[in-house]
This record gives sequence, C-alpha cells and structure tokens, in this order.
Amino acid sequence: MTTTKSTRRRGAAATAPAESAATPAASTAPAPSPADRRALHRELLYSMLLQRRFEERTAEMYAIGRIGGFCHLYIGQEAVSTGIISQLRPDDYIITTYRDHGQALARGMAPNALMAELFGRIDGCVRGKGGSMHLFDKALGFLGGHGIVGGHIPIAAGVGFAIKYRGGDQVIVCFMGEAAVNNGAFHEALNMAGLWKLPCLFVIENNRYGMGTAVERASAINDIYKRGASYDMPREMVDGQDVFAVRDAAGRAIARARTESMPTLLEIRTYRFMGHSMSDAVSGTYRTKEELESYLKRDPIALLKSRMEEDGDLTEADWTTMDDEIKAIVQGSIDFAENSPEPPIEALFEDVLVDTTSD
Amino acid sequence: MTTTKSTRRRGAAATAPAESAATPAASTAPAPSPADRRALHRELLYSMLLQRRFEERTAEMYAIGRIGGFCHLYIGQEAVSTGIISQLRPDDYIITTYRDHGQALARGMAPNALMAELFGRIDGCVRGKGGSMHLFDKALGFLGGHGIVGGHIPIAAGVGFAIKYRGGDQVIVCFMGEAAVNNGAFHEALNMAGLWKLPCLFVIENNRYGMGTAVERASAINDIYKRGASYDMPREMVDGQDVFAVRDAAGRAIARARTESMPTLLEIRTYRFMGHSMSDAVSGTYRTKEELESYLKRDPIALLKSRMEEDGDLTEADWTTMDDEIKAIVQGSIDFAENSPEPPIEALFEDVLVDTTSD
Amino acid sequence: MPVITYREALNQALREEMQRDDRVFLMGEEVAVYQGAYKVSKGLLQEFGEQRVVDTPITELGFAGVGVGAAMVGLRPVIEFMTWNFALLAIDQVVNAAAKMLYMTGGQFNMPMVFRGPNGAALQLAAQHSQAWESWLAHIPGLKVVVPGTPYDAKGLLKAAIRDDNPVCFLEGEMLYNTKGEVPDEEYVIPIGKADLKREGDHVTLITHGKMVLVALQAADQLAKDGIRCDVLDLRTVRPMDVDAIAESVRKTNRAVVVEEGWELCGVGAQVVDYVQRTCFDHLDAPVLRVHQADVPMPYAKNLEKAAKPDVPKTIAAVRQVLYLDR
Amino acid sequence: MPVITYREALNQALREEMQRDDRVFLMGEEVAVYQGAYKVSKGLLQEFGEQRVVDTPITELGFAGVGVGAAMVGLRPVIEFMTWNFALLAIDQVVNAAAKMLYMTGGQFNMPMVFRGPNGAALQLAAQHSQAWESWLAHIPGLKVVVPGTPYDAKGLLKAAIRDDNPVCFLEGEMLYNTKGEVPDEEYVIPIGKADLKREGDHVTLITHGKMVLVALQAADQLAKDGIRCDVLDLRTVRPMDVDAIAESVRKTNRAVVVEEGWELCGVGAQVVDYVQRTCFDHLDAPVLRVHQADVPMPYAKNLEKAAKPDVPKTIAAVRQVLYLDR
Ligand SMILES: Cc1ncc(C[n+]2csc(CCOP(=O)(O)OP(=O)(O)O)c2C)c(N)n1
Ligand SMILES: Cc1ncc(C[n+]2csc(CCOP(=O)(O)OP(=O)(O)O)c2C)c(N)n1
Ligand SMILES: [Mg+2]
Ligand SMILES: [Mg+2]
Repeated sequence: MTTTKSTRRRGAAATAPAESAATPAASTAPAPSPADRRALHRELLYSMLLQRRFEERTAEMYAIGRIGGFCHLYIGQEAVSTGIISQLRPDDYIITTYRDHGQALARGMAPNALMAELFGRIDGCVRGKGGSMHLFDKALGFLGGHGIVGGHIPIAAGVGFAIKYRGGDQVIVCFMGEAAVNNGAFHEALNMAGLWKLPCLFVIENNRYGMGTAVERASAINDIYKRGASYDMPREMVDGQDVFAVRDAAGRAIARARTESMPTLLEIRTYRFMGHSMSDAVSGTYRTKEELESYLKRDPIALLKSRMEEDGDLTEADWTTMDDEIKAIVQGSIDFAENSPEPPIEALFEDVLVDTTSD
Repeated sequence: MTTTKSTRRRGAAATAPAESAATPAASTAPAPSPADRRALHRELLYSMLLQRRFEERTAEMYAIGRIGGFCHLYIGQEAVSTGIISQLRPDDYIITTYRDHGQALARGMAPNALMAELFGRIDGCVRGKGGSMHLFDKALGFLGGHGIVGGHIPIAAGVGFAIKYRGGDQVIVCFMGEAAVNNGAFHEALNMAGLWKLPCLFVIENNRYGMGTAVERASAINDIYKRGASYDMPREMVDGQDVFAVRDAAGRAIARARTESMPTLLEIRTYRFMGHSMSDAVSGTYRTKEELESYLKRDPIALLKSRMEEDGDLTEADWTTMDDEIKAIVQGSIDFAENSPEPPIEALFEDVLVDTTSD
Repeated sequence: MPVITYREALNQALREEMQRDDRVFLMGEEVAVYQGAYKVSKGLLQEFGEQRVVDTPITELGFAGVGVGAAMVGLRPVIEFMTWNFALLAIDQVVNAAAKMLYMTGGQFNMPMVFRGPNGAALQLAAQHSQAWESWLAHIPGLKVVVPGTPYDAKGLLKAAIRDDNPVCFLEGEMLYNTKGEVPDEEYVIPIGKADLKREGDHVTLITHGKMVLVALQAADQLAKDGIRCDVLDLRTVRPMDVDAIAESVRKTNRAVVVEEGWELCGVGAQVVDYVQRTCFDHLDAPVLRVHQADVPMPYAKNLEKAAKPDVPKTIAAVRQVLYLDR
Repeated sequence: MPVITYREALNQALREEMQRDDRVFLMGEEVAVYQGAYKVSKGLLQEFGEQRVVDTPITELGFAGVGVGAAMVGLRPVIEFMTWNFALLAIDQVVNAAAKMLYMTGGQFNMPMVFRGPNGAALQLAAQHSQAWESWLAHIPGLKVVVPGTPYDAKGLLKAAIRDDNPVCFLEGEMLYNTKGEVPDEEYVIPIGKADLKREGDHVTLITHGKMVLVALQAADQLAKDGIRCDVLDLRTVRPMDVDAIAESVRKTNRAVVVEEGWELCGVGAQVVDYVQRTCFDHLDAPVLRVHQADVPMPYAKNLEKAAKPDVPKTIAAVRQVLYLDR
C-alpha cells in the first residue's frame, strides 16, 4: 500500500512564472566531453530515425490494408518526442494523443509490439484492442494514446496529483496538439495544475494545423505559450525542429517540476510533414505545397545529421550503418506482426471489467 | 426573414487590447447638468433599491414556504446589475446565471411577474415552469436565468454571433460569477468571442466566493480580468460597489462592442451580503463575520445615497418617499403572486415541443 | 430517378435549405475550408461564404452553445459534430440548454436548430470513436431524434429537421455516406416521427433504424430464400417513436426482432420491446428478440470488431429463433 | 441495531474506507471546507486533511479526469459530483476514459474509482437540476452502476464500490439523505450486482431501485390493505442487473410493474421489461407496466412537479391494472 506523505504544497507561494522566447529559443546546450556528446547525439539521432523509418513503413502497411482505422503519422515532429523524452527518468510518466507512435518509440516501446498493435494482433502492446490511437505500456509509464482531443490533459493533471499525493518526485509529460488548447479540458486542467502546483509538463506540439484549421483560425492569440499566464505557470516557446532546443527547455521544465513541483507550459513550434491522417492529402486544400516545402527544409533529422557531421560525430558510413540497422528492426517488426495471430474471439469479452477488489 | 449582411469582420485586425485597473478603477463620470445628474442618480438609486427591497421580501416569502427550490439572493451586488444595464439599449440582450433577480429587475421585468414566478404561479414570467433560477423575458431581451455554471457563456457568444451575422449593432451582456471562469465553457466561449470579435461584454461578478470556495482556492490567478489576455480581449477591473465606476466601464465596453464589434472582459469586484443560497449561513464556515462586516460598510446603495446627499440631490424625505413607493410595489407583487393561480395540470405537457416549422 | 449517395443527399438538403432561408447556417469543425471531415459540406463555403459556413476551434461544448444562443435570437443553426462521439463533450448544451429551453422559458424561446453528424462505428476506429448514441438521445424529452438509413430518407428528413422549430438530433452514418439510392429531383420533405415499412412480409417484423436498415433488408433477402417473409420497419425517428406503425406490423406478424447498432442495456431496442409487449401482448407468439452490439467497448482488431457488431447472420439467427426454427 | 440516516451511512462508509486504505481520497466541489454541499463529507477534512479531502474549482470535466489519472497510477479516487446533473459536463471522462480504459489498454490499466453524488429530483429545483441519470449510465459497458435506496444498502454498497477495481457510478438521492434505517455497528460489505427482495408477496412483482424503493414499499403497504401481496425487488445495481432475481420473482407472481424515477424512453424500466419478456414469456399473465417521470423536463411549480413525478398512487394504479382490477 502506498504511504502518503504531506509534501504537496498547495497554495504555497509560487516562484515567479517565467515567460520567455518571444522568438523560439535557440539551443543553449552545455558542452560535454566529445565522447559523451557523440554518444548522446547518436542516441538522439537513433531515436528520431527509428520513428521516421517506422512510420514510413507504417504508411506502406496502411496502404496495403494491413493497418486499418485512423492512423496519424508523426513524421517531421520527431525532435519533440525525442528531445523531451530523452530528459525523463524511467519512473516518470508520459501521456499523449492519438498521434502517438513517435512518443511510444522514443520512450522505448518495442517496435514489434507497436507494429503488432497496428496490425490488430494479439502480440500488440494492448492485445489488438486499441490500434494506432491507443498505445499504452504500463511498464514504461506510457499512459496512452487518447482519441478525444483534450481528454487526456485532465488525466495528466491527475497523474501529477497522484505523484504529489504520494510525495514522490516523478514528473508527468503531457503532449498535445496546438488545437487542443482551445478546448475546455485544457483550461480546466491547467488551472488546477497551476493552482495546486502539480509536477506536470504540458507540451504543446504546435504543428500549425488541427486537421485543416490553421492555428490563427482557431486560437484568439497566436503565441499560445502566453496562455500560461492565466494559470500562473512558467511558459516558453521553443524551436521544435532543433532537438537540442527542445532538450534544453525540457530539462529546465522537468527540473522545475521535480524539485519545486512547478508545472510548465511549453509551446514547441514544429510541422507535420504528412497529412493529418492517412486520408488527408499532404498539401492542397488548407496548406500550400510551397509552405510544406519551406518546412521540409528544416527536417529535424537532417538538421541533427548535419550538425553531427559538422562536429565530426557522424560519417556517411555511420549513418548508413545506423539506418540499415533501424530498417532491419522495422522490417523485423513487420514480420513479427504478420506472424502474430489475431486475438482469439474470446478476447472480445475480456478486459471489460476486472473481478478484483482491494481486499 | 432576417436579411444577412456581411458586416462581420472575422479575422479583422483587432484594436490593441487594453488592460487596465490593476487597482479597481474609480469613477470618471463626466459632469452633466445638475438636473440631468439628479434624474440619472435617482434612477440608479431606484433601480438598486427596488432590487434590495424585492429580495428582502423574497427571503421572507422563502422562509414561510411560499417560494421553494434553490433561491440565490443578489443583495450587495446591486451596483453591478444597475451600473451595467443602465447603459444598454432596449434592443440589447442580457444573459445571466441562477442569481438573476437583480438583473431582471434592473432590466425592467415587472415585479409582479417575477414574484409570481418565484411562487410558481401561472402569471410568472415563465408560467411557473422555471422558478428563481430561470427567469426569462423575451420582450426585454432577457435571455435567462441559467442553472449550469458556465453553461450560458457559450450561449452569449452565440447571441453575439447572431448579432454580427445579421449585421446589427446590438450588444449582449453576459453576467457570471468569478467561479465560472475556471470552467471549460468560459474558455471555449471567450476564445471564440475573441477570435471572431463578437459584440459581447463578459461581466465577471467577483463576489469572492463560489459557494464556500474563496477565489484564491479555485483560480490559479487572483486578478481574473487578466485572463482576457489569452483571448485577445480588452479587460478591466472595476469597483463593483461604486455604481458610477461600473457604469463608466460598461459604457466604454459597450461602445467598443457596438461600434467595433470588440468583446470585453470586465472583472467587477463585489461581495454578496447573504449566503450562497437560502440554506447557506451568512457567515461561519468559509468566511468570517469580520470579513462580512467590513464589506457591509461598502453597501452600494448606502454609498450612492450619501453621494446624492452630498450633491444635494436627495433629502431624507425624498428617500422615504422612494422607499415607501418601492415597498408598496413589492407588497403589490406579493399580493399579485398570492392571487395568481397555480398552473393548470395540462401545462405539465405544454412547452415540451412546438408544432411549428419555418414553412 | 437520379441515384445519388447518402452524402450527396445530405449535401443537397443543406444547400437547398440554406438557399431557401438565410437564417440557416452551418457550423462545426472542418465544415468550411476542409469541405467537411466527411465531405458532407462540400462546396457550401464556396456558395455561401464564411459567414454561413463556419469553421470552429475544437470546442464542442462551446460551439454547441453558440448554436443555442443563435437559435434563441432567431437564427436556425445546423451544428455539425465531426462525429457524435465528440458530442459527449457538448451534451450538457444539447440536454440542459437546447432540449429544455422551451420548457424552462414557459414557451418563450423555441430552438430551431439541428445537431448533426455521423454516429456509430465505422471500421476499426476502436473504443472512443465507435459509439452509437441514439439510445441516450431518445431518453431526453424536448429533443427529436432522427436516424435515416437511406439517401432518400436522409435528404427528406434533414430538410424537415432544418425547418423544424424544435431541436433535432440528426444521426448519420460514416458507413452510409457512400451508399446509393434513388432521390427525386423535385423537392420533398419527410415528416419527422413516421416510420417507413421498407419491405413487406407476414412471418416476422424486423424493427430497425439507421445503419441497420441495410442489414435488416439483407437479412430479409436471405430469409426470403428459405420462404421466411419479413416486414422490415424502419423507424427513421427514435424520438418520437412511431408506436402505431410498430403495433400494426407486429399484430400482423405476431413476432418481432429489433436490430440496432448500439449497446443492449437501455437501448432503443429495449424501448421497442416495451411498446410491443404493451400494445401486442395478446398477439405475440414468441418473445421479442434483440440484435445489438456486444456489450463491450469497441475493439480495434478486425476480427473482434466484426464479432462485436450486429450483422446479417446474427439477425437471421434471431429471426429463426423467434420462429422456433432454431433454439 | 443503530438507526442512522442515509447521509450518515455514506459518511461512515467514506470514513471507514479512508481509514482502511490511504490511497482512497475524496475530491469534488465543496467537499472539504464547506463539509459537502449536502454534508455527506462532514468531518472528513478535519480527520484526513486537505490532501485527501480536496475542494476543486467548478470543473467537472477537469476533476473527473484528475480522478482517472490518479486511478491510472494506483490511487483510489472517490469523485463527488455535487449532483449528477453537473456530471453531464464530465460524462466524456466517465464514458470515454474511465469506462473504456481497461479495454483500450488490453487489460493494463484498471480504474479503481468511484463517481458519486445525488441523482434525480429533489423539490422544485426545476429542469436543469432534477434529472435521474441511471438509464444513461447503465447503457455503458465498462461501468458498474449502483443505486442504493436505504441507509443499510448505501453503506454496504459504497464500501464495495470503493474497494472495487472497476469504475463505479454511485447514485444517491438528495431526498434520501435524511431517511433513516438500521445499520449495524459491525463492518459489512454488500456485493455489487445482487438485487434484494425487500418485501415478499405472490400477486405481483414491483421491480425498482434507488429513491423509488420507498415509494414501492409504501405502495405495497397500501395494496396489502386490499389483500394484494407484492414482491418488492430492489435492484440496487442497474449495471450489472440481477436478471436471475428478476426472473425468479416474476415466474412466481406472473405479473410485474417497474417503478423508476427517470424518463420513460430507453429507461432502466425498458430494459427490465426486455429481460422479463425474454425470461418469463410463458409465465406472464399481463403486460409489464412501467411507472416513471412524465416525459417532460421537470417543471418548477409545486403542483406540476408533483404531477410529473412517479409516486405511490401511480404505482398502485399500475399494479391494479396488471391485476386486471382496473382498466
Ligand atoms: C473532442 C474531439 N473533437 C474532434 C476530434 C477530431 N480530431 C481529431 S484530431 C483533430 C485535430 C487536432 O489538432 P491538434 O490538436 O493540433 O493535433 P495534431 O493532430 O495537429 O497533432 C480533430 C479535430 C476529436 N478526436 N476529439
Ligand atoms: C456545472 C455546475 N457545477 C456546480 C454547480 C453548483 N453551483 C451552483 S452555484 C455554484 C457557485 C458558483 O459561484 P460563482 O460562479 O462565483 O457565482 P456566485 O454564486 O458567487 O454568484 C455552484 C458550485 C452548478 N450549478 N453547475
Ligand atoms: Mg496541430
Ligand atoms: Mg462568486
């Protein structure tokens, strides 16, 4: 049974909320040893590239009907998941939306379990019950995978509440799209998190569009991070194509949450390179080819790759080795998923209720 | 049929939002002629005193069982209703909460119809169907009387939308308690009003408590008007015991709405002199007698009365005459309500659906 | 007669009613620039402009309330929920504002508005995106609840819903949008509250609505091969429900099966059973049986989803059972 | 045995379970400083502190979600809705998060939490504050829905609900809080899902739950004076429903009347009728009748409200009708 400690500082005087980065903050990464740096940067690159290659194949598998339902790709936003999650401890928590492949992989979900889930097979991370939008992994503190826009934000506050209730120093990161901030659930959750000083990091992945609606057609203000002011919450805008900028901002916010139980609102400016979901054209109705192309120039993986090349941390051979390794892993996940059986029909009636109590 | 004019300036460049009154704005009423001033001030006094006397008798009638259900008194806040509503045109709209007697009277609802409604009689403003929380009067543009905290705020935005849709220059005033601002409905509505520049005046009657919860235990920030910044909306804090201060701020906001279709958020600091509803003690559990007494010193009616006395606009005899007249009207409303029949039983099944169409 | 899709039929209804009455406007997520998440509003922004075809932020509660406010002062909003799944967030406005406004105001403010969008499961959208809400909505006095199953009904009933001075919940089907049927060129309006006997038979009555109309008709086709003749009664509206039509058919066939998309407990089917046993007690030769979704949240896996959904084989099995052909 | 109120019984259950397990906490509007809008949580703040008895802003959607999050990581939240009327704002969290979490996560995350508060009409609270929601909640797989009618059941079932590892919706009655009954000093827990035969008779079965248990018992008392003997079956839980107990009683009496507080269409009563006609088809001597709220939003005027509510005379009339004593 959990022991309750009264370490929640409800109503405690807040440290003055910071508002920073009227223009996206540039990277201020400290200088580690070259070997450490190299190892770290390779790790970041690996994480991002795994997401990219995994989703490229996901799109293929969708096209041939192996994957069904809604499927939202993360391609273009990988620096956000990797930058944030690389700063977490294993016992921290993550919660996100239906656009969840990237964060799941960045957190270490097995590609096999993920692909099998997309295929709707019994070895999927949730036994084929959830599909693309509902990835969960309890062992990783990966709390989903939610399909109702805004719905997971109060849940994140609840996890923050529980952390404080138990007197722990874990942190919960809540990823959301920029369109979710207009929803009442965002407001109610952030007000409570600000009021009760919960150890939450709210990450807005501002990829400019909620489906076909540009941010300025949905939000009364364009600098979304400024909404943190209403919740007495430190807030910051960050360049989401620069994994180092993301990492830095995440580091500051996570430290604040861990040591001061202070929530933070990060607006991370990024872009999705694909359509909203598989049925949405990459450009056309609501965004131009030119706009897309201008953003493609700031591919987060390409940016990191050239930075590493400049630093002498990555040769073309290194790259190819890593890429081949990842591609093999992804192919392996497809093979694994193909061979995983469909759930048995009895599973239909499983997991509706448990028959346990706290006795 | 309504003619649609395209005067909505969606996405039009907003005038720079003003944030004012870090301390409540004092009155800056211009100087009219003494006779005009006297007439206006008597009107304001009359309006406020009618609300006060009406509700004092309402409390009595509740105590002897003539009125049932929930009943929320407005006593102490009369400068807000009167100050705002005295600036409206007859074709403007008002919408409010369950704490609605004050605004209804200030808008000119007949005391007879109001008291009969509280009594649940057929001559009530809504035929005995609504009671205290659901006062409506279509002819006065009085759109209720709503019982779900926050629920009426999007409805107000909808009225603003309709005004703009029709190309009119009316204004909708939406009254709410300070506890409603934490609700998702507030956020969603204000974002749309700010985004679409709707002619809405959102009036927060900050009486310090939502039931037994003090504002600082419910809202992450104490200066609630600052939330307007998230919605690109001019915002102001106002002394709610000073009817002139309220009138001035209302005048500015209404002009902005009427001529520029610009919404405003006003936080009006006031206090309720009675309990939350009839079952709630005036002080005790959540607020002290001392606090109450300190606020009672700033009774909005007493403040206006002494101002008028100072100005030589009101003698003791004038006051007594006015008070007697009002008391007689209120007594008349009680007699009227007593004599009004209960609704016929057939009324139970009336007003569920209409059988008309637009043909 | 022209054959068009259910989607086109809805689009025509919206276009015609917006042409007819400039108080009618369409509001919701992605209805304008994107041309509708399911393209039901295709071309309307271009024809009617951004004032009358309005994209909203993702604020179901908020824009449902905007619709209520606009209706209070005389406009005739059509509020689109991208799907009815998301309408749970707005249900307070539907129930506590729209459905009760006329009553609470003693008849002063009617609510000439429509809430519409796709309802129920599509394909592999999993638990949060695959729910049929007509049973909930039918529970609420003050609403009308329309659930058309064919392009013809969709058009005629949407026009009726937009002209109705009451709040109408209009439930479409993502899986129906591409289905085709005959729709006349001439204007027509179908009265709300009237069931439609889609097929005549005398052995058993299939009572159904919405997406399940097609399932029931297919089941009836197959049963006909075994000489079993079904009345297929399409309710079309589940509030009010056409009790007379139900009773008339069951008194003829003496047996009934109710087929619905949603869950069992307190479903529309339960209400139909209640009406049937009250009005046809002495006529019934067998208990009324029901076909519905399995009593579980919708799973993602294709095979489980199929097993969860009501379908033709399950309907046939129920019919054979009420005929005591199988046990 | 001590005689205490329903309110005290609930208070005892909360206190005992909070003492027993420090993962249990109570959260909602006015539960702490104000001691509960209806004083159900009286004294709990003083005993357990502000960490475990938590006042929230007026954010039903938000704090219901906070409960879901806390439950995901192992706490056992008791979320109080000041009334279930306001829970409409939170219903997305109840349905789309709490009820589906176990399923969507393939069994990884159970939801050991309770949503509780008063349900249904009190006195003259009018349309927006007088609604009974058990029929909606019973529709949803993944929930348990408990509706106790007596102090004894309230205490034993709330303790069971708090210990249950599933999301339980617990519906109380403002009009019940002051009612009294025997509650033993010793600890006891009542299993969720079991109906209770509150009175035995052999002429007719009254099937009911929640606030209507008292109404049914009073009706049975009065009917007894005319020699009419009723089984009064209190469902206590409407999801899952105790179908066996229903069938057993109706097979004995051959007649049934269902009494419920809420609206007719797709109500709990409709579901009971469905079960009865399926399980007791050959035993029924009359159609099952239902007593429920008039199909209108609740009016304020005292006389109209009384006319709208199900009550003893309406119940007696229905019983006499199924006995063919009146027509
Ligand atoms: C409450 C709700 N309304 C609508 C939808 C449909 N929908 C799914 S994603 C989406 C856009 C969300 O945009 P954003 O929050 O910016 O996230 P992104 O997809 O860009 O990652 C919409 C409208 C939904 N899932 N939930
Ligand atoms: C959604 C909802 N939750 C809870 C309630 C119960 N309730 C009624 S009034 C009230 C307090 C509101 O406070 P505030 O907004 O400050 O207005 P005031 O009563 O002070 O005028 C509460 C909690 C309600 N009516 N609606
Ligand atoms: Mg986005
Ligand atoms: Mg207040």
